[in-house]
Amino acid sequence: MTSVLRQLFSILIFPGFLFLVVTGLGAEFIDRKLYARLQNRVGPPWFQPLADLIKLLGKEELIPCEANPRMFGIAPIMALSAAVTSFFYIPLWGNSALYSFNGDILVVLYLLTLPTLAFFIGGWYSTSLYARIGSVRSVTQLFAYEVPLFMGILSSALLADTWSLAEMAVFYTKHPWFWVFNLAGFGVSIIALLGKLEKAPFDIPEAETEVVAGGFTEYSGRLFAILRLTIDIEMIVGASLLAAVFLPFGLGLDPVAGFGLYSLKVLSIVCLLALLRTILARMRIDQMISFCWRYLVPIALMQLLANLIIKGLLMR
Amino acid sequence: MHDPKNKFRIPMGPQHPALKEPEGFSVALKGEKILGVEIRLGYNHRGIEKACEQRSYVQDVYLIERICGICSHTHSTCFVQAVEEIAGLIVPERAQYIRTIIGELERIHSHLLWLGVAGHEIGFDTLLMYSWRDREIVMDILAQVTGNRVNYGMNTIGGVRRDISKDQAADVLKAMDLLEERTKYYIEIATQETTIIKRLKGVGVLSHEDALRLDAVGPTGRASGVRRDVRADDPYAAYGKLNFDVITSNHNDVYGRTLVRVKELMESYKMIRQALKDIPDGPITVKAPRNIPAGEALSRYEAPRGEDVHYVLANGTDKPERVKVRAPTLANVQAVKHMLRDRFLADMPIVIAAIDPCFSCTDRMVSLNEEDHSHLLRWDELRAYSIKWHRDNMSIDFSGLNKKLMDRIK
Amino acid sequence: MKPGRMLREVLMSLGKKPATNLYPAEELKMPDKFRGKLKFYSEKCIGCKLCMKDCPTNAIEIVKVADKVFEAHIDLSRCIYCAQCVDSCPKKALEATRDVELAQLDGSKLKIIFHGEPNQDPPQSA
Amino acid sequence: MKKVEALRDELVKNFSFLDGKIGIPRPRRVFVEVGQDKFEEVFVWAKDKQDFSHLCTITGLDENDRLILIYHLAHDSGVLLNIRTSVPKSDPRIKSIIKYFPGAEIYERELEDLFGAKVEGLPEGNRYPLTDEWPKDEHPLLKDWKPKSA
Repeated sequence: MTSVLRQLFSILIFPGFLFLVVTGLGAEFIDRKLYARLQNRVGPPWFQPLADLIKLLGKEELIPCEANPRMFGIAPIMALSAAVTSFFYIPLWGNSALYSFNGDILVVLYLLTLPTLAFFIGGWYSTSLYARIGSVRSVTQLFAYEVPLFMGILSSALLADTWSLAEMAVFYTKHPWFWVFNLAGFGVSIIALLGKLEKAPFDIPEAETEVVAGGFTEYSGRLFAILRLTIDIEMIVGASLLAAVFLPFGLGLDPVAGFGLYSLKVLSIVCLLALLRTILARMRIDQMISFCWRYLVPIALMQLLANLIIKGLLMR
Repeated sequence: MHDPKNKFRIPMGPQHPALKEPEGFSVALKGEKILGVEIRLGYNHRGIEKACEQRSYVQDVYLIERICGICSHTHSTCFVQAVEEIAGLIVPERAQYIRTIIGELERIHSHLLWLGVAGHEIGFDTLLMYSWRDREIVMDILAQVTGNRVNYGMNTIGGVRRDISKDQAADVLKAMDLLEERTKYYIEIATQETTIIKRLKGVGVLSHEDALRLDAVGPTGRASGVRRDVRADDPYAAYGKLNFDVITSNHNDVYGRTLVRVKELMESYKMIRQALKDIPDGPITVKAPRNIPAGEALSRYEAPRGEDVHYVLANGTDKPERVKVRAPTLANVQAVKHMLRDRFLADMPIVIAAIDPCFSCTDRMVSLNEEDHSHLLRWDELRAYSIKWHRDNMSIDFSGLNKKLMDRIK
Repeated sequence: MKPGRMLREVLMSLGKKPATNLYPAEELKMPDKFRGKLKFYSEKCIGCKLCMKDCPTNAIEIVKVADKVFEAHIDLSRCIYCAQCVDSCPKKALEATRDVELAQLDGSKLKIIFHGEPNQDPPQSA
Repeated sequence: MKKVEALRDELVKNFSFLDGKIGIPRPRRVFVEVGQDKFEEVFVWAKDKQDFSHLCTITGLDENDRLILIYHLAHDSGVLLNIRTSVPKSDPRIKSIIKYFPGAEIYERELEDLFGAKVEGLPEGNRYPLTDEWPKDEHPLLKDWKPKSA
């Protein structure tokens, strides 16, 4: 009985859903505040993301009469639950995740793809023209960034010779400096993560000057609040994943210091994302795709190759 | 909405985030490719030309000034020049110089504004924030010299209404140094930042021949190698006495238009410095008669967006018989259709923005539905309605919060 | 050509004070020549009504209340703050102040009347 | 720099009927009055032979029972040739000039909406600048048109 309660606590409160909501809103705040300060503006106060969320939750929900109400309503919830679920398999501080099995790395990656597909479904079934163009764009973009992201993350797993994130953590604790070999993969994955989070320069699906808000155009009220929360949570999950895969050092520390180090890692990734979106202009969809295939994929392939060779040399 | 051949027709406007003013673009799309564009103008038609006929010349100066907020000095100068020509008034030299200085300051603020808008259209908000921050320098200078940030109210028939004092001239010069440094930085950014160049080069191409054929004016034409600048060809105010280059570019695309505009900024700083050095002392206005003798005049002015044309016909009374305004955007809007053919949807905002459209100028109406005031809610009424809605439907009561806020406002 | 050309500039602005003006917490200073709310000196007015004639929006009305005493009715919601009336007035009975905070929920408060008081103190500046 | 006097002489030489109908109110401005029948001839001559390559705009005027049209042509040297022609208001048919200046389309639509001119040869398209609901027979810039509320 207590173990069930403890599991429920882990899933719903800490380090589960509530923790994700709080950190997600915090990440949104840091992202917005840093973006503003980098642009020489004041930026929002710390409670702004929360206030936005509460305001949206309290607002009237409008569903376009031509939209398919079931699909329209289910898409945000699908996106949110996929993003939250994937978090449970990522080791945060320490060597173990909440749940883990051999192969969970693939599950996490696929679960992280689901929100994008959910945005597509929501956008498509809202039948607005802007939403349709936006959702088609987000799927087009998905095929471009997903490949380098997968290759980057899997190359790190290849070095550790496991398909489980928790076991990867164990491996990298045993070989403390091996993460240095994966830096190129880290770079590729950060850029691919920008695409996944639909942030500039890859905010093409929701480019407001072209397609208003892309797939989110028709969303309002609670459903829109869920969508925004999903993106915030995705940011934390993505940053945690990159931190676990590419920055796996200091995992043996005591929980408090470990938590501090983990927060630091996630924070620096969030700041890096904000910095990147400050200094780059939005790309066009064709440029984005050719950039991903022409630069990111070869670099990720090289990383894979390099890791194979390193493994052959060092693991004999 | 769906054509059989996978053709989308999407409306861009009259309300759309890419457009800062209401105009309708109906875009036929195949995937991301634009097949054709249909333009519907007129949402901002305010009947100013008709209204001018019913007001006196003095009143018209202020009405004309409000054709456009960004190029208000453009329109009022263009109008008073025409009226002065009909009345045979010799405007004092000092007034001519002051008009020139304000005109160039206006060009600076307009071009910096454009740079920011261009940044926003290509999803580069950082450029928007920085260039608009720096634009505040020139806005402050304009407020200091003329008394207002926009709609300066500087012109009157027969001269200008305010003088530029020694202190103000020194402030203007100081601001010019600051802005010149910043503009050099923006030229550097525009010519070196990869993502900007990628989004601007080869986009919205308007060949030299097409620019001539479609009568493109201002920076839009000059970026296609059309060497037309009213300031140089048909000098007005004090432009005949100033040395400056007409900036042209052969890029023919949005990138060229950006270069022309930022380089024109550098010319403007040069011109303002020279004008402030050469400005003669003397009166700033001559007395104008209330009744303007019969006659007609055509006045041209190089607005930041291109050639602005005003035609005034006087009939000997204190009211004009006819005022015709042709704003630069109207001449350029034809070219937009041409530039967008076979481009991507993503290029549309920046191509439209690249002519620096000013649809208020172009359309000159308000179609406020006078009979239907019943649905107009005042701000506090709207608040009350929203509080009631939340209390009834969501069981959340905001009235306490509202009271606090209202108290603070009072 | 290189990406991220603005990196140095954006990082430097982290150390700078934000350019945002925190209005209304911070006060805004209007320039000297600013044309704000009008002020009317009834003792100077001779009732020529040139201001009424030149006003582009008919926002001002001069009303005779007694012999040689005039009052001005100004509709601030119509006024476009061009201050042409100030220029037109031959006796400098009108003045543009730097008062700019005129926003109002109650439209009727925007119609202001400067009552004619013949023995008011003469103004310091005009 | 193009000399306006030379332009006047050229005009008179080529079109004798223009003698005495050319006004030069100030440097770089030439006003010419041409009948509707000879208008196109003079207009094309100015464009092709004299390099007036830029059409500033077309102004419409309501003068008693005639609709006056002024075509403002600009030369790169800054000289403006204003060709004035007129049609009776009862039969306001004019020929479109978009085959010479494609950019003139919007100016001609403006003449149709605001003055009720009938431009022949103008392709189908959106009207400008009035709304689609605006009555087809009301043309606000005609002198006898009064706004309803006034």
